[in-house]
Amino acid sequence: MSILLEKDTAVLIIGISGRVGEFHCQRMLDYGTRVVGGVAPGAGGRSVHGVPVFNTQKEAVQATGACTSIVIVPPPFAADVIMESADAGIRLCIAITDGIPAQDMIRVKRYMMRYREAQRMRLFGPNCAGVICPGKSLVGIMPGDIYEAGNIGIISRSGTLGYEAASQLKEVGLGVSTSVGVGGDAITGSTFLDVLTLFADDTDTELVVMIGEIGGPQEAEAAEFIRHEFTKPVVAYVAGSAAPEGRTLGHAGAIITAFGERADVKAGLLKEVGAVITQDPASLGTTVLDVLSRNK
Amino acid sequence: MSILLEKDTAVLIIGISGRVGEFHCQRMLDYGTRVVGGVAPGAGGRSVHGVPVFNTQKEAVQATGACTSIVIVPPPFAADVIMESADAGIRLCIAITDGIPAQDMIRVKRYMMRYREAQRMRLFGPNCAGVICPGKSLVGIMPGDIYEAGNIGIISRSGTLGYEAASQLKEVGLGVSTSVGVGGDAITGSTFLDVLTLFADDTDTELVVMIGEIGGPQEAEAAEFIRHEFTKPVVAYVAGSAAPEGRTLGHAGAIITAFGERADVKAGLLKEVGAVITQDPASLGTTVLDVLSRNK
Amino acid sequence: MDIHEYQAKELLSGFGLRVPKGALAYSPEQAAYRAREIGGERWVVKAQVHSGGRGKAGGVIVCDSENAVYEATDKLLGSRLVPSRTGKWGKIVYRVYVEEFIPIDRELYIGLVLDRKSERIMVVASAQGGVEIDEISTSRPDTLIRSIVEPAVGMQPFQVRELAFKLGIDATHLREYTDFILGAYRAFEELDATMVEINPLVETDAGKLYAIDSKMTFDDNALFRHPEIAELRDKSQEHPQQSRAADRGLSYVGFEGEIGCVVNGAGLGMATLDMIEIAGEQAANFLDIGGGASAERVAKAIRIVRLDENVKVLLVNVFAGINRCDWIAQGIVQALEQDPIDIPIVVRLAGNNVEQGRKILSLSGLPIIRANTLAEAVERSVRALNAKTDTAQK
Amino acid sequence: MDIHEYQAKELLSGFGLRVPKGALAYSPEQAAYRAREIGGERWVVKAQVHSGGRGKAGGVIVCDSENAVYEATDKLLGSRLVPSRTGKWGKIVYRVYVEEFIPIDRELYIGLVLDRKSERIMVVASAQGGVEIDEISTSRPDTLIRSIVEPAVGMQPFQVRELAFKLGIDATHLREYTDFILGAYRAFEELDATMVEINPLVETDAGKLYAIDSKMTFDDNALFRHPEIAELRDKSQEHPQQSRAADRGLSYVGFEGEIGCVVNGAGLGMATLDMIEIAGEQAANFLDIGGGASAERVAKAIRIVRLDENVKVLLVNVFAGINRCDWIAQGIVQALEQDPIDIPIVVRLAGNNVEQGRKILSLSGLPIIRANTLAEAVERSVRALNAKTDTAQK
Repeated sequence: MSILLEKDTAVLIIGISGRVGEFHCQRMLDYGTRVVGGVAPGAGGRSVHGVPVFNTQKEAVQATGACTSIVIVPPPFAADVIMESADAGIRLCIAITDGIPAQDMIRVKRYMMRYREAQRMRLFGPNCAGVICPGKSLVGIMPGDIYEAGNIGIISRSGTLGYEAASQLKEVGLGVSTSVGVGGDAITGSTFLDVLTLFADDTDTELVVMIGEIGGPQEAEAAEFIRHEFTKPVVAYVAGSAAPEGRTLGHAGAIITAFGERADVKAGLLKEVGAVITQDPASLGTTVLDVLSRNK
Repeated sequence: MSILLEKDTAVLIIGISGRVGEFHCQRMLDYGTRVVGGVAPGAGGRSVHGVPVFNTQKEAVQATGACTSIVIVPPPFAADVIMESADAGIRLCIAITDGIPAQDMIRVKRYMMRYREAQRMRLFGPNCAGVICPGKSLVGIMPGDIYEAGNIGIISRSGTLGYEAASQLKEVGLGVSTSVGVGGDAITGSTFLDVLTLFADDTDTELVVMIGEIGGPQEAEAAEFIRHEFTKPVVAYVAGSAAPEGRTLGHAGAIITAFGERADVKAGLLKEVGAVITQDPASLGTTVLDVLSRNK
Repeated sequence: MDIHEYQAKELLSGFGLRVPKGALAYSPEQAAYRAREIGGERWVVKAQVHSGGRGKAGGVIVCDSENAVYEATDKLLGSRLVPSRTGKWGKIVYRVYVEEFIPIDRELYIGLVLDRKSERIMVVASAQGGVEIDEISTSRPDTLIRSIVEPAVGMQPFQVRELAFKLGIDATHLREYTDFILGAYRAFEELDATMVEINPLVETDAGKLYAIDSKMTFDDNALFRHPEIAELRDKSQEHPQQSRAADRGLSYVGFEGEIGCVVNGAGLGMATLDMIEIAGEQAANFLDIGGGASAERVAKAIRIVRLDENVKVLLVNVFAGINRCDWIAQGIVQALEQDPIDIPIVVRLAGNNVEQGRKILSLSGLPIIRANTLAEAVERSVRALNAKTDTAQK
Repeated sequence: MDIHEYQAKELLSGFGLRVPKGALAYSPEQAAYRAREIGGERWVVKAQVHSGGRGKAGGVIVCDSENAVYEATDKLLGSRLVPSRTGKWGKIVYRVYVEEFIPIDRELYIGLVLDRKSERIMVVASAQGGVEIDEISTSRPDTLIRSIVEPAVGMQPFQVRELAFKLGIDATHLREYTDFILGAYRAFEELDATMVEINPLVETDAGKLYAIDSKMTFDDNALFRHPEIAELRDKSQEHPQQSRAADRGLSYVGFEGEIGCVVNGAGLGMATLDMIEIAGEQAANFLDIGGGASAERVAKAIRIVRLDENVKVLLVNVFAGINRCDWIAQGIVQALEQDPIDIPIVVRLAGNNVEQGRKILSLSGLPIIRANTLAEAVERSVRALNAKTDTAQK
C-alpha cells in the first residue's frame, strides 16, 4: 500500500506540449508512470512521446478515464487549468507551477468548494515537486532515482528539501512509501494535516518525515493532529531558524503574524507533541534510523 | 406543532426604522409575535414601539438571542443585510423586499453556500409575504386576521394568492398550521420542495395547499417529491394559464425555457402524482373541504 | 428593459467585442451620407425596433449602392414591422442603422441568460447561427451547447475552450473566441443584463470575429445602479399604457379583451385573468400596483387602465398585505371624483384595514359595485360587462 | 513589490479615497514652489522611502512657512534615513512629498492583508491609529478589530458597518467610512496587492476622512497583469544586488556574513543558512535560481553573488528536480571561465542528470571544491572560509 498513487494510476499531463511539460512527460514515462494523455488546447490529436494529446481536460478524461492530473503550465494560465481539472472530474491534481498570483489561488480554492467534500478534488501545490510512490508511480518533477521503495512517508513544503530527505534515507538504507510535496506558496491546495490523515491509515508507512518552514499555520495544525490522533513516529525539521524576520514595510503583516509562525516556535510545538526534531537538515536520514532502532 | 415558527420564536426586524418597517413592527407586535429587536445602522440605542434598535445584526443577536430575522429594507440594500443575517448566526431569514436585482440574489445564494448544510441559514423570499403560524407567530406582512389556526399547510409563490387561500379556508371553517410564502422572484432562498419536506414531518399538518405559477422549475421538482416521498394530500392551483407566453426579445430565453414551465404543464405534472388541481383560484377552500371529507 | 441593436453593439464593443462599422440614420439622406462615411461598396440597412425575427419581417436590407441605401431607408422609416414575436401590433421604425457589409464565412450563435434552474448565468452556443437558430432550438435542442458559470469566480477561459472546441472552431482563433465570449460575459455581469445574444457571431474568411447582430435586455430591478443604461430606454418601442405605467413605477400588460384590471401582486393578477377566462371573457389589461401603494399611486393606476378604449368594465381587486385597504379606497375615490367614470366599476377589497377601506367607499357615495371575494369580483365584472353588451345590442 | 507613499495615494484616490493635496519635489526650490501651489499655511514634508517607521526616524517634518518647507526638504534630500524596519543600512531619500497639513480630530488604523490561515483577505482596524499602532499590535493585539472577506462575493457593506461601529465612529459618517474601506478593498483586489495600509486614517473636525499616510505592496507573481504597477518600481530603494537579481528573475537576500550562496529553492536555501549558522558562521547572501534555470541564468547568479565584496567563499548547492545538473554545471563553468575567481568555490550537485553535471565540472579543470551531500557542502565551505581567514591572519 501507499497513499495517493498506485502502479496503475492513470495520469494526464496538463501543458504537455511545453518544453518543460515534454521533458517531464519523458521522465515520468521512463519511471513507469502510466501517463495516458496530455492536454494542450489546439494540439488535440497530436501525440507527445507516444502520449495522445487532447484539447480539453473533459475530452481527455472521457477518452482515457484518467482521474489524476499534473499541471505544468505557465503561472498566468495555471488557475484556469486547475479549475478545469476540478470540473472535468479529476480527483487528484498536482500543480507544479511556481509563481501563481495569490488571488488566483484564493479563487481556485473558492471554486473547489462548489463540490461537496466527498466529491472534491484533492489538490497538491502549487509550487510543489509532486508525489512519488517509489517503484509504483511518479507524478512530479523529482529525480526518481533518489527514492528507494520502503516504509517512510515524507511530507515537505520545499521541493529540494524533500529530495534531501529521500536521498539521506537512501544513504542509510531506508526507503519511502510515499513522498508528498504540499508546495511552498502561501496558499496551497492541501496541508501537512491532510497528508498526515492519509499516512495514519497507510499500513505501509511506519514513520513520517515532515519538513516545515517559517510562516503560515500548517505546522501548528499538524502538531494538534499529532497530539490527538496521529500515533506513528514523526521526525521533523523546520527550515528557516537562521532566516532573519521578514522586513515588512507596513504593520499589517506583523499584526496578523500569529504565534507559531517562527521556525523555532514551530519546532517547539512539534517537539511538545512527541515529534523528534532535528535542527540539522543533513541529519534527517540518521535521525530516522535512530528513531526506528529505538522503537524496535 | 407547526413548522418554522413557535410562539416564543425571537424575531429581529431588519429595517425597523423605515416607514414600512415601523408599520409592520406594530402589526407583528399586535399579533403577538415576539419581536425582540430591530436593526437600523445609526439608530442603535433607540427603540421603535418599545422594541430596542441595534446598529448591527451581530450586536442584536448577541443582545437578544434572536435566531429569526425579517428583512424590510429597500432593494439596493437587501442583499447586504441578508448576508449579514447569515453571518450573524440567524437561522431563519424572511425577506419581504421586492425588487432585488437578480445578480444580487445569485451572490446571496453563493454566499450562503459558505456555511455547511447543517449550519446554513434558511431563507424565504425575497418578494414574499412571510411565514405565519396562526395563533403563535406572524413574521411577515400578511393580514393576520384571515388566518384561523388549524391543520392545513399553505405554500405560495404569490403573496396575495396565499391570502386568498387562507381566507377561503376560513370561510369554509378550516384553519392553517403554517402558511409560507416562498416568494415571487426568479431566484428565491427556498422552494416548494424545501417547505414540503418540512410539512412531511409536521404532525399538525394534514393537507397542503400549494399555489404555483408559470415559469421556473419549482413545481416540477415538487411533483417529483410528491411522487416519491410526500404522502399527505395536496391541493394545488397554478396561476397563469390565461397569461400569454412571454414576449421575449431574443431567442435565449426561449431556448432555455425547459419543459414544464407553462401553467397547464405544471398542473398536469402535479395531477399525475396525485395532487388535486383546481383551475379556479376561488375554489381553493371548497376543494380542500372536498378532499378532506373524501379522505375521511 | 430592452434596448436597440445599435445600443447593444456600442455597449458590447466597450467590452472588446468587434462589431461592423455602422451609424444611425433618421432620414434617407442621412443614411446615404452615413454609407459614404462608412465606406466600402456594400452596406446593410437595419430597422431599429425592439424585437426578434426582424430579418424575416423585412427589416434588414442589403444594399449595393448609396442610392439603394437611400431607398431602403425610405422604405423602412415610418413603416410598421410585424415580426413574429412582437404581438399583432408590431413596431414602428423610427430609425435605421447603416452598417458595413461583412462577408460571412461561418455563422454561430452565442446567448447568455439567467438560468432559473441552476440560478446562475448560462451560456448557450450553437454551430448554426443566424436565422436557423429558431429552427434548431425547437427541433434539435440537444445540439445546443450549454455552459453554466460558477458565480464565485465568474466565467473561466476553460469554459470558453470547451464551447469553442465543441463548436468546431479553428484552434488558431481560440484566443479571439475567448476574448469575445469572456467579454460578453463581463458585459452581462457588470451591466446586470438578463440576456445578451449575439446572433450571428460570424467568422470572416480572414479569420476575424464580428458580432453581426446583438440584443441585450436588462434587469429592471438593477437599473438604479446603471443610470447610463436606464437612459437608453426608447419609449417609442413600448405600448403607450405600459410606458406610462412604468414611468410611475407600475407594471402594465395589455391584452385583447374588455375588462380592465387593477390588482396587487402578479399572482392575484394572473388568477384574475384565469378566472375571467373561465367565465368566458378576456381581460383588456392588467396593472399591478405592487406593494405599499399610496392613494395617489392607486389613482394613477386607475387612470392608466382607463386610457385603453377597449375597457368596458373596470375591476379593482386588492388583497392588502403590505398595502392598506384604506389607502386603496382613498385612491379609488380620488380617481373617480377627479374624473367621473361612465363604465361599471367593480371593487373588491380584502386584507389589512379592510373595514376602513369599505367604509371610505360607502361614504363616498360613488356608484361602485362591491364584491367581497375573488369569485364575486370576477362574477360581477363579467355580469356588468354582459349587461352593458346587452344594453348596447338593444 | 513596494511602492512609495505618494504612489499609493495616487492609486487609492482612484478608488475614491480622499487624500490631502500634495506634490512631489526633487529639490528645496521645487518643494517651496509646490507648497505655494498647494496653498494654505501649513505643510508636511515627507521623505519618500520604502519603509515603515519613517516618522520616528525624522522623515516627516511639519512646516509653517514656505521657507520651512525649503529647509526641511534641504535637510531630507540625500540624507540616509534609518527607520527601525529597514535593516542597518537604511534608505537614502531621493524625493520628498509636500502635502497640505490636515488638522486631525481622530486617528484610526486600517490595514488589509492576505491572511494565511483563512487564505482570504483580512481587514484589520484599530481605534488608535498613527504611530501608536506599533505599540498596540504587540501589547494589546486583542483590541484590534478583524474582518475576513468571503472571496465569492467580496467585501460587503455590513462588514464595514461592523468595523465602524466597533471603532466607535459617528453614525453620520457611516457612508463615508463605507466608501473608504470598500474602496481600499477594491484597490487591494483589483491591483493584486498583498498589503494596503492606511495609517492614520483621520477624521477631521469637519467630519471628513483622509488617508494621511498609506502604503501598498503588491504580489510580484501578479505583476504580469498590472504593467502600470510594475512601472512604479523604484530601484533606488532596493539593495543593489537584490535589484540586479530581480531584473534577471532571480531572488536575492543579503546578510552580514562571508559565505555567498547560490541555491535552488527557498527551502534548500533556508536549510543552507541554518547549517552555516550551526557551524558557527553566517552567510553573506543567498540567491535562489528557482526552477528550470538555464546555464546562462546560473552564470548570472554567480556573478551577482560575487558582487558583494564581503563574499570570501562561494557555495553552489543545487538539488535538481525541475532543474538539470548538466545545465547548472555548464553555467558554473561559463561564469568562471569568463571571469576567473580568486576565492574558494564549493559545488554540490545532486538530482536530475547529476552524473553529466559532475563530469562537466571535472572536465573543465577549474579549481572547484566538490561535495556530494548537504553536510559536506556546508562543512567544506566553512573549512575553506576558516582556512582563508587563517591565511589572512598569518
